[in-house]
Amino acid sequence: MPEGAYTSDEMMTVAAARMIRNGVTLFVGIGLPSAAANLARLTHAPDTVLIYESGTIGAKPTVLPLSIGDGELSETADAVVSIPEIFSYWLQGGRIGLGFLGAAQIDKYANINSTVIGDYNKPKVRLPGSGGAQEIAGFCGEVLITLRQNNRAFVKKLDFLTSGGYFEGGDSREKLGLPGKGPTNVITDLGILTPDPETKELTLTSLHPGITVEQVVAATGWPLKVAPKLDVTAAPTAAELSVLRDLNERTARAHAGQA
Amino acid sequence: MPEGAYTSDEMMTVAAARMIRNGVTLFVGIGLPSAAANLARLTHAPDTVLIYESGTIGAKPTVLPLSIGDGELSETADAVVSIPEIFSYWLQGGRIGLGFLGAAQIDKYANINSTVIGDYNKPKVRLPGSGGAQEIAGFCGEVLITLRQNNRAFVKKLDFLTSGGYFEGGDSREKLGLPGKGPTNVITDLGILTPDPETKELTLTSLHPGITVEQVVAATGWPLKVAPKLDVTAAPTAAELSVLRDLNERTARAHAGQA
Amino acid sequence: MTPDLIYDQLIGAGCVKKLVFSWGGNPGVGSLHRLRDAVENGWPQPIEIEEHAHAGMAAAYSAGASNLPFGMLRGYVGTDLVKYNQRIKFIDCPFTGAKLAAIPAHRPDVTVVHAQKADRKGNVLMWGVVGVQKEAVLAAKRAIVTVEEIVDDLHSPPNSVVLPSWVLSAVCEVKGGAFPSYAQGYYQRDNAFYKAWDFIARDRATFQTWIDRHVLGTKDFAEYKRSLEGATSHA
Amino acid sequence: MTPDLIYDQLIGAGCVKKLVFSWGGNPGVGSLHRLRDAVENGWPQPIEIEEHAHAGMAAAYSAGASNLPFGMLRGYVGTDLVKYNQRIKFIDCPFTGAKLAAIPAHRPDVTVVHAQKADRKGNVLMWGVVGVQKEAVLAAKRAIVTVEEIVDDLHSPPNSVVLPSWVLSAVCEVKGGAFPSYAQGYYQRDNAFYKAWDFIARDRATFQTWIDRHVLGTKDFAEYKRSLEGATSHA
Repeated sequence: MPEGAYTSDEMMTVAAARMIRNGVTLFVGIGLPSAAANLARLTHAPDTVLIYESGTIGAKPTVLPLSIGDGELSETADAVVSIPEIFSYWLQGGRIGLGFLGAAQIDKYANINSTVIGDYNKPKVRLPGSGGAQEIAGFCGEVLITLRQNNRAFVKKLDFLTSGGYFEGGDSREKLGLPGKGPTNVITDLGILTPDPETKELTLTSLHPGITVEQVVAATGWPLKVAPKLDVTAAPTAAELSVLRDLNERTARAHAGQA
Repeated sequence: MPEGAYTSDEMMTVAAARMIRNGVTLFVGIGLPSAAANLARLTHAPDTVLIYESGTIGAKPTVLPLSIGDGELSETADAVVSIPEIFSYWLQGGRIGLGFLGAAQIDKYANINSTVIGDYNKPKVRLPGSGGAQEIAGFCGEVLITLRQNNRAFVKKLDFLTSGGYFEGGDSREKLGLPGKGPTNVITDLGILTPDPETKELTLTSLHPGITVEQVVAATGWPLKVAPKLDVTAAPTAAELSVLRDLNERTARAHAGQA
Repeated sequence: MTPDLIYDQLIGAGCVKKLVFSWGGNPGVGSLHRLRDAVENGWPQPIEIEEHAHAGMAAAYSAGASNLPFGMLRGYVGTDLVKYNQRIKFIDCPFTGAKLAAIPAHRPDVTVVHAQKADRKGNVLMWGVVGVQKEAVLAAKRAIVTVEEIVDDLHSPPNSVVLPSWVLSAVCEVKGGAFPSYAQGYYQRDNAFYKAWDFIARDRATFQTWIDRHVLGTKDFAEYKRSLEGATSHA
Repeated sequence: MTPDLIYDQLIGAGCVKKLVFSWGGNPGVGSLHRLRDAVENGWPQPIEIEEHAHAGMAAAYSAGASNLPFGMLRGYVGTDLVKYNQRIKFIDCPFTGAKLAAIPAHRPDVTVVHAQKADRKGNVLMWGVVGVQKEAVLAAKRAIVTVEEIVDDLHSPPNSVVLPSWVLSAVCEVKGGAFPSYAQGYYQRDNAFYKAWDFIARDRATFQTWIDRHVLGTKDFAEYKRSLEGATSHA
């Protein structure tokens, strides 16, 4: 790769990491959310409190965990509690500021599907399912969602609503009594979508460098709303890329030894 | 005291200790129950698992604890859990074989009062209250009750039903759905009372040495049923007395230093 | 759950309007006489009581920590507490029809607990009989923790009871702060004081003299402790 | 909660009639292909699934351990799981009217977990990510624990997770018994096997060859482990 070049996944990870305010308590899943969260912790947000659903509170991994059960998490955590406790006292208890989710499908109200493609009782693709996503979406103060943008993922109608964003839009989330305010940003490999303050419909508000509105619209399965004044996401800095690549290399080296 | 002599409290403690089968899991309160339980553990029932409501499981105190919070309990226990856990997973969970309670008042169906003497809203004497007694009475496999026998304690009608024994007698306990079988022995300073298999009314079945039926009847606030064939409780053996007195002396010595 | 001598002092000093509890005694000694005097005679002022059994209190604190509106348990059936405490209700299991007790969640305005150690960031480690302290902290709107010592590193064993600084409002080093009760690993309970309290609190005038001299007459915890050490048999 | 590779093996071998779960994947790698084949194509036999979210599973295990008929939580509102799982119902708080989800208690016939140590009496110590193992053990009619080693003294730190022998049906020393997963303090997860499994399980024939050779063709865990070590890239 030429100097200063970066992949679209790197752009997505860096853009997601920047959304993490220093000091926030962050409920995080394995994969891109975990990479972004740790990138944030290693750059502008050193006091971020990482919470994994296995019960590790304040984990400070030096390499990315292979799964939520990784010893790297429990050994570096401030506290390790049971699964019933992490979900009841901590997540449902309203103590987590930010949740960070991936998804297989998303709709225009930022509801997500991670359960099945096709009919639930006779699925075309059986996906892993909710895990903790449903409660993360419901109970964190706010939620970030990250996934690659294309027509199969950004759909008019979800095959299954696993975790609620804004449900039918407007005030339908509040009416259901969910305490968290819902997804505030959807970060993709093409840009950033944010909910309209009133209708809660996802609106393209930022384009990653080199991406066009047409590309994003074409990758979206509904007529995508576009903000009148579009931002351009700042490209990853050399420092961001260097920390992220170091983290990924360190991780690959550590895991290569585990055969 | 002449050799072989003993107090009525020692007789009561020894008689209660003998009821404890080796290996039983025993939920025990401070005071006479704790003394009897530890006497049993130091004599015929070394594998008794002592559980105090503060969350100490398998405590093996060398001196009697001053309260359920005593470090002697947590430092010698197999496990120390939280209060919510000891009541939910362990007691309500149905894992405790035997409970051991004291009381201020008891009625003929072995219901007990440890809440108030007089009217609840304007009590003559405000007692400490249930603590864990209510759930111990409800959920242990069976229950032992121990208290000194007299007219003020053995009453026709409780001022307050704190913890259920057999409620209205007969099958009224089962009808309420409580899983434990209820109090199987009431051990006093005068003798031992056991519930009638059908009516569940407490019946005098054993007299401590030197005590007469008339004494026990006179110390009971209702017309006491007496078994047609009365046992006489074996007097405390020299070994039992020696272990109990050692325990009490060791305890007094240890606590004298805590000023 | 179990108001101890400090509650008796607060009650006797007229600082308590309402007490929510499940066992109110002087553990291993006898009664809390100031509590009794308040309940039995309304002195120094009437006290409202909301009374539970331990399991109900524990369930209510857990519910509070969990942001549930009520705690659920088996129990209370057939007993008199349900006649006098309107906050004990019963619900039906939607699957089996079983009857279960329900208690509204405890959500204290402030919880104060004493633990062994904090680190310089304010993370707190406690061990031994931890009771319902974690739940009481997490259920509260604000939580204050006093600790025996502040250290560089907690060296927490795996799965120990740690309260992260960000769930606490304040952490204060108060050596001996559990007095007259235990702090495991630091000191035993001051049993002589528990016994002396039975005498001090039994009589209104003796109590008043004690609290005037040792509590109202001292300016902080250190002076209070010194004042007690200077007194003959704590009285 | 999270069926891992061993579940995939059981499902592919036709040993599973019903799966109760909240997340079914190969963690950090992708799908459980045998689970997918069973759900999507009914191979080797149709599988019944009862699906929850993690919090619901956790509440159901806690309820089982507590001898409560159901577990209660906020959540599930507005989502599609409630349309397909009849065992998720809603109740009303008797105090506030709030709507809460209710899940019947899990009461497994048998729970099997792997822990680090047992003493000679059969008391078990586990540490690290303990998950829902204590609840799963206490909720079960019978519980079997395999451990890395049996020792004279557990040297349990205060408040650590200890399962007393008298709540367990059997304790067995099985070194490496968490394979291919982690045993904290003993070994990391065998990540190469997790990746290899993606290849092995993707295809019915490859899977069948693997299970015939390594599982059905070996007589115990030690031989199974040796057989895997002898195979090139685990396949």
